[in-house]
Amino acid sequence: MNLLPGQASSVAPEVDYLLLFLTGLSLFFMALIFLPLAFFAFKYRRGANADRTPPRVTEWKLEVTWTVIPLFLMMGIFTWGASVYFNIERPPADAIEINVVGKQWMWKVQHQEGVREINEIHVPVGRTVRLVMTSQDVIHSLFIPAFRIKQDVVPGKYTTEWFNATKPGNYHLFCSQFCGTDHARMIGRVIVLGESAYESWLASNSSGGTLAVAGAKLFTELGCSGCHGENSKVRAPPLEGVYGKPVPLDGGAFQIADDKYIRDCILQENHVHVAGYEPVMPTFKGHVSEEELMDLIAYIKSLGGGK
Amino acid sequence: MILPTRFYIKVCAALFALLALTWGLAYVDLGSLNLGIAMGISIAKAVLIMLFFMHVRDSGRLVQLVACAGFFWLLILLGLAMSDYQSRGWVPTRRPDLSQSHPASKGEVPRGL
Amino acid sequence: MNAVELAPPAPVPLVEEPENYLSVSHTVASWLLTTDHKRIGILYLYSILFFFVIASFAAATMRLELLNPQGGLVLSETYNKLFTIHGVLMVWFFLIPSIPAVLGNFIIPMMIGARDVAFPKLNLMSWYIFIGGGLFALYSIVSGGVDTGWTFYTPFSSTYSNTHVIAMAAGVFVAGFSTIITGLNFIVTIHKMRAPGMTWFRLPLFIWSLYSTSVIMVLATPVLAITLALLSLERFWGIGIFDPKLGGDPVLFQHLFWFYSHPAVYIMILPGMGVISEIIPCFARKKIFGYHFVAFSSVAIAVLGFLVWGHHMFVSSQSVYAGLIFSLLSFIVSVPSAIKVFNWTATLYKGSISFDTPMLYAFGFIGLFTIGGLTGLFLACLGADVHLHDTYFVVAHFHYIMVGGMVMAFMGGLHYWWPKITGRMYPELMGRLAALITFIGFNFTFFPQFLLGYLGMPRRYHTYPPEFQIFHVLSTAGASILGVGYALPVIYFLYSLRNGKRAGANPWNATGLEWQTPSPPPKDNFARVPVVKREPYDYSPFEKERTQNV
Amino acid sequence: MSEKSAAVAHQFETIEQQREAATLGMWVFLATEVLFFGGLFMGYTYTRWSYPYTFEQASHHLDATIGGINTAVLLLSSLMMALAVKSAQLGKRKPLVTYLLLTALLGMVFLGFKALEYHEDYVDHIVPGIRGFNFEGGSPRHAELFFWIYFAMTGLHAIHVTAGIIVITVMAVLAWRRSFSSEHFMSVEVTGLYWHFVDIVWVFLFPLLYLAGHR
Repeated sequence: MNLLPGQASSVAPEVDYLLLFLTGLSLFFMALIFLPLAFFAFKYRRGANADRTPPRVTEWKLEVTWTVIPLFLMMGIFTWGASVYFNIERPPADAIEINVVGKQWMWKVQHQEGVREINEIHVPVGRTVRLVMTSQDVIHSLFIPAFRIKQDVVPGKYTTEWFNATKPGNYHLFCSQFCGTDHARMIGRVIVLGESAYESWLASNSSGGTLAVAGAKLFTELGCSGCHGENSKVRAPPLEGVYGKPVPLDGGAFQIADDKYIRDCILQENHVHVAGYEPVMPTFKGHVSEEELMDLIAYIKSLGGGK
Repeated sequence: MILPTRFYIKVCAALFALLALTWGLAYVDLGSLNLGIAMGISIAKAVLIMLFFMHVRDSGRLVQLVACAGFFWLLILLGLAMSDYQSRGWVPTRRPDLSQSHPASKGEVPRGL
Repeated sequence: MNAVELAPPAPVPLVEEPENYLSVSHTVASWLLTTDHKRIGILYLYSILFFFVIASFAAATMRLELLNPQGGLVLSETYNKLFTIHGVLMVWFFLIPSIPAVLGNFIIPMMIGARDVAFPKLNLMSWYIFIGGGLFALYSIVSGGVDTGWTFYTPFSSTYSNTHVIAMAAGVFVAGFSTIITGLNFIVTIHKMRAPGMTWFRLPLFIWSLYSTSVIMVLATPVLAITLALLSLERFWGIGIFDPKLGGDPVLFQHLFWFYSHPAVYIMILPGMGVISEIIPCFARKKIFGYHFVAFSSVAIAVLGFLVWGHHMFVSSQSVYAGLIFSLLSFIVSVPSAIKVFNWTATLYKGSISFDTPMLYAFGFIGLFTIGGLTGLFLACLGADVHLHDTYFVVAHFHYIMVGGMVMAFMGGLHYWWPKITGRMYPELMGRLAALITFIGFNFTFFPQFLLGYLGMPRRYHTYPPEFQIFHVLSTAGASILGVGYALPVIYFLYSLRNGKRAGANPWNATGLEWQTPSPPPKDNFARVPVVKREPYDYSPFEKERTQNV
Repeated sequence: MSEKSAAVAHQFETIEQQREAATLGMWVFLATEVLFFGGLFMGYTYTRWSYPYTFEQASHHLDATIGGINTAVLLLSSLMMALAVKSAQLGKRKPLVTYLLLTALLGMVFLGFKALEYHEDYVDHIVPGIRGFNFEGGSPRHAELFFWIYFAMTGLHAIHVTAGIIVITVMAVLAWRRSFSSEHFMSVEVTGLYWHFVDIVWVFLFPLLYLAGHR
């Protein structure tokens, strides 16, 4: 029964050193206060004869020492903690992207290759994996203790979390932000497989096409191709190569066409006014689910642009 | 310390002038400056009212402190909360190459805040 | 046990007992319409005891539920309602009013040599508003409870929860105004009604810490009121300011909520520090070490406490740079608390320490508050908080501060001023026993939860993976000991009302104006308005008693 | 016990101490009110920061002339209140009562204009959440958000104005019944502080809500 869950991701050792240092520091400060406390309580207990002539120590000297020293210690811990936090928050460039949709009391996982899972994430060992997450209803939070990572899954926006699993095995996956009745049952497993085992698992499970293929099918079904298709009569911004590039807006500003931008354009009626086009795009709120949104985004990504 | 009635009327006239100024300036397109100026004028009006109508000028330092405390704490709330919203796009949580070209990568770009 | 029977039918005294605030009249109306700050303090004492009992039952049921990994004692909905009741009642209806409204109302006017608080009628109104808020909360609990947690996070609380959120929000909204009025009353009283000669640096530290608490109460609680009003509007009309589907942002609610709730945790702990700064000099028979530093650290906590709320939101999609700012400020706000603890320890040097019950509670406070404060550093540190946020580590941290710190100090203060409030002494040996049991029970309950937090068990789970069970069994065992530790004082306090030893005006030989009145004090506290010439905690006149080692 | 005039409450020593306590108490209360409105200003700041374009379009739907006139009405009522407090200081009963009634009257004029404006918005279909809210220019959902904040802020302010009018009329009645003297007039002064504060809130609301961006 050790103090911390096993280290199974690249950031885990960094976090553990920080945690163990903080524990040590706390034990030191507890000793620094409890030992004198106990000693004084014993030595100067009423009735015990001890030299009680009032001490002539200059107060402010002592006060300054135990203000300045803790302050410097704090700044040290702050910087160390901040650097670890920066590593946890900023994903390396080349990462496998897995979409996760939090729904009241289950996790729906979609791999780019089209494999869909519930409450389980299969990942290869030694590869960087980036989870692009959103929620269908309330705020959840994807917490994998063995990887020492946690990130709230907020409805209405995409939050990301990354890890690089270092040891194959099964690890707990919890929802750590209270989300309702079965918050305690919204748990799952992260299954880290070897490279080859992961490939064969992918092959055996990917029945339907990739997300982009599913997205393309949706693109025509929902009627997007009516305006955004090649031979459409309606003037609508072309989507080829738009993903990740700045889109000029009416009024001079411009904005990156990232996941959230595409999602807002689909869901909110004339969310933005693209330069040179009429804001006539209808809202698809209620017609398209979170998973389908992710398929559409994967399709638009596949049309070229910032892959 | 009782101020002459004429003085109160002069202060009220100044307030009316500032109101007219705010009104007038609203019809001039100064882009993002509009808000700054409108707030400046409102602060001026508020200070005028507090100093003379609410006698803050000739009441003790304690009352003056309390008078400013409310507004100062409001600034803490607005300032620190907006520091979160404003700085959301800065750290490239997405692919680093993507966000180099343009810092703000969230909803509408705050043009005329 | 209604209030009237409180005043015992005194046996025929040999000498005519001077009329005090209890014996001046015994009618129910004299209690319910009193403007005497002492009686309002006692009214608050019984009201918060009532809410404490309900919230403790909720906690006991939760601890039993967590005994085995599958839960099964209660349904998951009921468990969620239990921890919400426990949270809301403990925070707003017990902890926040405990020391300010009970001990503060009773002791502040006497400590500064005034006849009453600045606005006595407003003071009574604040109690009625508190009871009004309590009724709203009780209605919400009785008619089905709330399952959002005391934090009311949207969009769950505004759109997805189908429980009585608006009724509970209304209860807290109303109780918030009671806190604002108490804070306003104390600020004006301490500024304007000090006895002649009572300069700011002759004020006891209890007054300094309650002044700082009142500043927080006055400046933070209105934001809670407007936030809960917006939440109710959102839930009732769907205005959409917190609902992402309608253009709002749930993180905006978290900003507004924590802007109040972090200063609120300082509202809860600062008065406790004030009580400890009173108890330690008295039972060590020695002036407090670094009076000015301890006084100004209270004010520093009050001001800096408003800048740090973001450390509750490090993983809530708050921007990384805002996380840096809040983490830095959170580390800075811990320094004044460290200064206080060092000064209390230094006060004991060369003192003449006696281990009466209040002093035992003070030692307990220093021990547990230090652990609570240090674990706070874990949560302020960005790297560690990602792993520890929303786990049992956080639960253990704030229980060490609130229960280990605040409730210990409240018990210490209650024992310390009990002779002054009721004119009777509590049974000393029973008091020491209860303090010991509480200390042991507390550590037994909450230390295992730190380990649970390390291992990553999330908060608010009623079923959990089996490997965490050993810690929960330990914690529940500890909770039963803690329960005994809290039940004992209630018993012997009530016992002491009738046949406790009669306490003189100053049973502890303490300095301070409140000890220069007979106990229980007359209605107007002081026959003549006292003039203060010496600085506080001046135990030199008791010098001979200290040095002869009698 | 030093002999004290009947006017001083039992817990105070001198009338001066009571007056300072009352003024300080009201100022602390005003600080809480600043933060009470502050929550709404935070909501306003976030929504305007997120949707500046739609915000300005929606703000142009409001009738700025009525807003402007209302601001003038409140400024004038502040002047009346200041003169009322002055005449209370001088112990002149008749002008005190007239100024107080004038202030209350102007307050009612303000509420009248407000009601007129709300009706105009109702007819104009820009009252959110009620029958056919329709809005062109910018996304309708964000505009509805603006109007919710507009009605929350001006509604809360109107409640404070109404409370102010009631208290001022009570003061006028008390003044008419000669219960104030030149050294015991703190309740008039405290009411004045409250009224000026309500005016200051409107001074900020008017440009933020009616004149967002340029018209």
